[in-house]
Amino acid sequence: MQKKEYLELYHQMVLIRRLEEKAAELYQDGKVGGFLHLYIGQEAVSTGIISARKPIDRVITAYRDHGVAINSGIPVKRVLAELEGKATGVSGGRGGSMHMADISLNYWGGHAIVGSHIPLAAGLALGDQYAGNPAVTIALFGDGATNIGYFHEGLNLSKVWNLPVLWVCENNEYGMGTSVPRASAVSDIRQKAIGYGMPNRAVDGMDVLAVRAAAEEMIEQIRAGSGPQFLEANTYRFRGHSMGDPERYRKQEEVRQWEEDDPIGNYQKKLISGRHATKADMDAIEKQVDDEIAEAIEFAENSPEPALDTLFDNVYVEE
Amino acid sequence: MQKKEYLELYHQMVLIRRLEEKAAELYQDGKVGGFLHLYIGQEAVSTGIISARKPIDRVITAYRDHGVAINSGIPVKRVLAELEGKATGVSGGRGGSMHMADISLNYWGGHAIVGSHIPLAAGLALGDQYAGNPAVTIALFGDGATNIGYFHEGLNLSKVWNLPVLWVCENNEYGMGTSVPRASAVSDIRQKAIGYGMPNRAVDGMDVLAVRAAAEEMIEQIRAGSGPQFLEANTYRFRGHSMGDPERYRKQEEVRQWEEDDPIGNYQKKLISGRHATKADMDAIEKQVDDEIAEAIEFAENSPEPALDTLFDNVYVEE
Amino acid sequence: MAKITMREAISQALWEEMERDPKIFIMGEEVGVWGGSYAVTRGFYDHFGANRVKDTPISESAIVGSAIGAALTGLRPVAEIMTINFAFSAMDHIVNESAKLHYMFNGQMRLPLVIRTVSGGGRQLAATHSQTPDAIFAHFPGLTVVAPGTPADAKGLLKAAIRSDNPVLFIESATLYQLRGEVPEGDYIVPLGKSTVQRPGKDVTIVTYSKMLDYSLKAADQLASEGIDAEVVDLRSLRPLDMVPVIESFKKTNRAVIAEEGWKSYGVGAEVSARIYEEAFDYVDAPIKRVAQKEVPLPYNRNLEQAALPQIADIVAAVKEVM
Amino acid sequence: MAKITMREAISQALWEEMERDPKIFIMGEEVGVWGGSYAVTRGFYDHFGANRVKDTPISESAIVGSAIGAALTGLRPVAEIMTINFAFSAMDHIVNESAKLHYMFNGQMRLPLVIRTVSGGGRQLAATHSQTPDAIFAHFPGLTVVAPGTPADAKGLLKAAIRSDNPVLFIESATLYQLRGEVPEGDYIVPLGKSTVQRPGKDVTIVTYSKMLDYSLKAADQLASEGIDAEVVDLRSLRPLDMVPVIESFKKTNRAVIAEEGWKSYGVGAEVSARIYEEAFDYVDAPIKRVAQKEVPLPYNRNLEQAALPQIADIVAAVKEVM
Ligand SMILES: Cc1ncc(C[n+]2csc(CCOP(=O)(O)OP(=O)(O)O)c2C)c(N)n1
Ligand SMILES: Cc1ncc(C[n+]2csc(CCOP(=O)(O)OP(=O)(O)O)c2C)c(N)n1
Ligand SMILES: [Mg+2]
Ligand SMILES: [Mg+2]
Repeated sequence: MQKKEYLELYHQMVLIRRLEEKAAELYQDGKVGGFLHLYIGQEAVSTGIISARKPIDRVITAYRDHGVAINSGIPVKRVLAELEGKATGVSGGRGGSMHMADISLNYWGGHAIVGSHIPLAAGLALGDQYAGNPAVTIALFGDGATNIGYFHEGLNLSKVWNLPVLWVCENNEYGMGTSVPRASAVSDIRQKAIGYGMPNRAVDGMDVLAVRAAAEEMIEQIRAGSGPQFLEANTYRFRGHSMGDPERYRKQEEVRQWEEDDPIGNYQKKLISGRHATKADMDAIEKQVDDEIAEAIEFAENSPEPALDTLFDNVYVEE
Repeated sequence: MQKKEYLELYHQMVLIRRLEEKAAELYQDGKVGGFLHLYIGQEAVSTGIISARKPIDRVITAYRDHGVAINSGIPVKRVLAELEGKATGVSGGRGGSMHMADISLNYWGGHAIVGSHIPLAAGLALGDQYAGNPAVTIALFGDGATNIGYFHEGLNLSKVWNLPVLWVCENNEYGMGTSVPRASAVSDIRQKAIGYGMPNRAVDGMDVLAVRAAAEEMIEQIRAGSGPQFLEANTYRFRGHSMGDPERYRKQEEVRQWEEDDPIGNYQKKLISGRHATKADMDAIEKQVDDEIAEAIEFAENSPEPALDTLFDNVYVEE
Repeated sequence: MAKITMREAISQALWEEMERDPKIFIMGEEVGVWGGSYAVTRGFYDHFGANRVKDTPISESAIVGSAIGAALTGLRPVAEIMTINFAFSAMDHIVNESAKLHYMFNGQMRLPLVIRTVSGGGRQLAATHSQTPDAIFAHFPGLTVVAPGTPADAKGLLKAAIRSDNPVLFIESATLYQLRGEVPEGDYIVPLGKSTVQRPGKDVTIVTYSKMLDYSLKAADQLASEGIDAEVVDLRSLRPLDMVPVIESFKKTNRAVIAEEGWKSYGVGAEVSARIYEEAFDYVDAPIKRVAQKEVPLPYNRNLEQAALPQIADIVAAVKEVM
Repeated sequence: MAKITMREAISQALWEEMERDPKIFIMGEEVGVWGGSYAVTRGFYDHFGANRVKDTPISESAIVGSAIGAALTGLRPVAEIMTINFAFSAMDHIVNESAKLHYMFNGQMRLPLVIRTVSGGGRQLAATHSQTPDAIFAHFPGLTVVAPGTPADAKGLLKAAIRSDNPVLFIESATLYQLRGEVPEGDYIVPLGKSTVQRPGKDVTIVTYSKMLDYSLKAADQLASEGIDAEVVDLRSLRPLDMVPVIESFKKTNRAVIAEEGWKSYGVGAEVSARIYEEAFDYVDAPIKRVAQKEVPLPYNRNLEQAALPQIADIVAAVKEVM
């Protein structure tokens, strides 16, 4: 990997972190509404995974989607504008935090019904299989999502039809306030893949390079025709499930311990110890990110609200 | 096992076989309507399983339910009356072939939405767990049913809550016209239980004694607190999926081969070779079954239709 | 014009469209090797092959969900849900995903998707397998809901549905497959969202669709012999709901009966009745009547079932009451 | 009488019933340790323990399905589906199983089951999370569907629902939890399936329920200041639907507006409108009006969302139109 690539990963993770911190502020200020699910703590997962994709590879995820959106190439300003419900938002202010997509980037959203996008992912892959495209669909979802029927039906179908999907479970230990062992028959989520005879692997989701390496290997195997594979990334969300979570279900001690395993901190150490980058390089990126965020905020704030007379647009495709 | 018990199993299987043959005739004569799914070929499964239950143990199954109904203790006349839609039918003529239940016998039906009764079974077991009853719920379903989300949600819940359920998959190789490998990611259905960390076993579903032995062991383990277990019974339906099945999906050769493995024929040989019963014993039972069926038919034919003014009964419990 | 059955008309539309556009494929339980549980796709598997005629596991959510995904990539799936009773098992994907993605992502996503399914009772399949809950699907903006009552409309509407870039729920009737009618050959298209007069008349308007169109036409024949000239308006699409022919007819007859197979409460008749009063209040000469299914889960027993289902005689009686 | 919030009233009913009968337990996502995603069951887990306050996996079908099974054994589960948008993921178990088992098995099975859920928009949750599809559940005979609009009714109806041997879908409103009202202490029961007059008046009848009751009462206040005396009838239950107070009111006022939060087409207003015309045709002085949500999937943007939702001003305007 080139230095540029190393730094690119760093840039993405820091950008996401700052974006999320900003989003939380804007929420407190009443500029963002609805439900807001922050990705803080999980940055390494989608950063590592998506850095391993080719543009032809599709990405789809759940409602904790800002990081995935950024990694799929959506400019931060269009994410922030969406959060503020502006016409310039990536979903025109219709979708909000949970529903961001840009199909021109092969990023298919942002889906808020838990697990519902899992069959959609199988269908995206079916589209490529049918057309003969050498593409892989990357589907991310939480540990909690593996308990709903959609997960089962989607995984089974993908295996029966040998669809090119990389299933990625972001196991952050909780689905809202319910810990994995209280909700799931097995705590190593990847064990579920055995029930579908599917190759599977676990990876440290706090180590962006490990995630990237695993994803690269698996994606190439899938592209070569292995059929679907399953990757469990073990991670943790440092913030509440969404804004306003009373967090009665976990001890602050537990959170602090996980914060020691911060994916950004971990990566900084790796960059230095592996001599891939200097402190100055990182400072420069942080500065750059601050500028990007500031610019994006300005863009969002100055963007117009959607016009009221567009309310009925896009209920149907005009024919 | 006493001779009486050996013969009781024989009686059940022959009774079910004759009942199903009769049901097919009545269907051809237009006396039975709706969908009719015959249990011919699978008799050993529910006969073996249910012979291992105590009265406190609950039974629930899908729409291929006549055999299960008989084995749960419903008199054949009430099954036949239900098939003919009579007021004396076990469901008062409201349910028909697919919906037979007698809760006084701890038999909870007959459910026609594939897999929908699987969460219900978890709930029945929850009821016993909550009340502290030392009861096990036996839930039967087909191979095809293991592909629907309800299966996944029900099995997961049963494991997370350590519910006393014996999950029994009657793997008869097809869900309608779709063979197991064309519909299921794994062909050994019991492999799915691994995804739930659930003890599991396969048994020859054409061998009633083997089924009974497996069920006895598993039920007692569950009663002792093992949590849910999974049993796959490998079997085959000799007739079409339901009446009017064009059977384009399998060769008659395949059917004939399986017919060699007839659970009743197999059992006859075992009874003789093990000296558990004589040909004369079996003849006597067959004669007895013929009488039972004849009597039941008469009962059904002479039973009244439900009165039209009962149409609105039981939409709600009167309060 | 050839007189063919509803089954043949639907089959023909599918076949011709699949011949025309390789992006169209069908998927669902038993659509392939079996030939369709209502024999609509018999012969398709052999002709079009396994890639375009996909047998699926019993996974209703994944059937609709993966069809949505495939549609998003530009394919044109025709997904079959064996009967509408099993559509509840795919409810989220029908009403929350297919109906909303285009809007929620600001027009980016297109779903050229057809979900074919089968509604209706009368076959002694009992409560879980005999429903006509068409109205509840029509409640959701974003979805197009179509339910033809003649072979010609079945063909023309199915072709229109397949060519539409919107998700269409295409509801066939379980007891109409044998119905015969003249069907234009080749590229015959009936526009989605357009009601039509199926029988002109001047005394009373019967508004109906699907199976009850057949019953309404028969009722109209009976009524004719008694000197009542009924106009029968077929909604054909439940969403978008085209009231224009209904209102035109009503302004002429000033009396209406609405006939549907499903339950009365919160059914199709409620909406149509409310709209007629809203749009033609000054033309009302008598209270509008609804003919519908009695409010019970359908029983297995044939007599009970028929007592619960709306009958031709019920339509005739209702018309006489509004006269 | 204490003035408490809707949230407190619901919580109180649940708490008191659980204290009264050990067969009652609650289950659902986040009902336990979290205390309920709308804080309705805060404190329950500590007080009643894990056996009676069961956190579940995200498995809506299994939540309702296993609650049905438990109810069949004689327990009295109160299952929570976090919001009605996720009830589609349990649709089969709600409409095909819970609504039908008692009938289909000839009265053998009883389902003393309550499914609590939350309906409504206005919180910028976008299309998949903002729906008010109450009407579609009310379409199914066998199910009881309740949606209170005041804290007192919430308490009384929830107690009645818990004591009922029928499956009840109990729909709360996402934006009413803070609403305050007087609530009788202790064993206060409001019968299921009974509409009621919440504000007497003589000039016009506003028929409504749930969130729109609040809006309708506010609209009535405004109208009063303009000299229009509106009677507000609260349906409270959508099935069984009690039209008696509606018809009584209408026979007095001869004018009606129906206000609901959900989409207009195939909604609650359609049924109520159709019924008023059926049952009080001779009393109609002006076309009945429906106030409802615009027919779009609800957008995230606050202004757009509010433009799509029915407002107090819409009710006021509709009343003026019918006067
Ligand atoms: C079908 C459905 N049920 C419930 C919810 C409410 N809900 C939103 S997020 C969530 C937890 C999901 O947990 P997980 O899949 O682990 O994702 P995470 O939030 O941890 O990223 C729940 C229960 C929903 N959106 N959809
Ligand atoms: C949810 C649902 N989808 C489809 C059907 C139609 N259907 C009835 S039986 C059946 C096949 C079930 O196969 P399996 O579970 O293997 O049971 P078997 O018939 O072999 O006993 C199908 C698809 C249904 N009843 N319910
Ligand atoms: Mg999680
Ligand atoms: Mg099978």
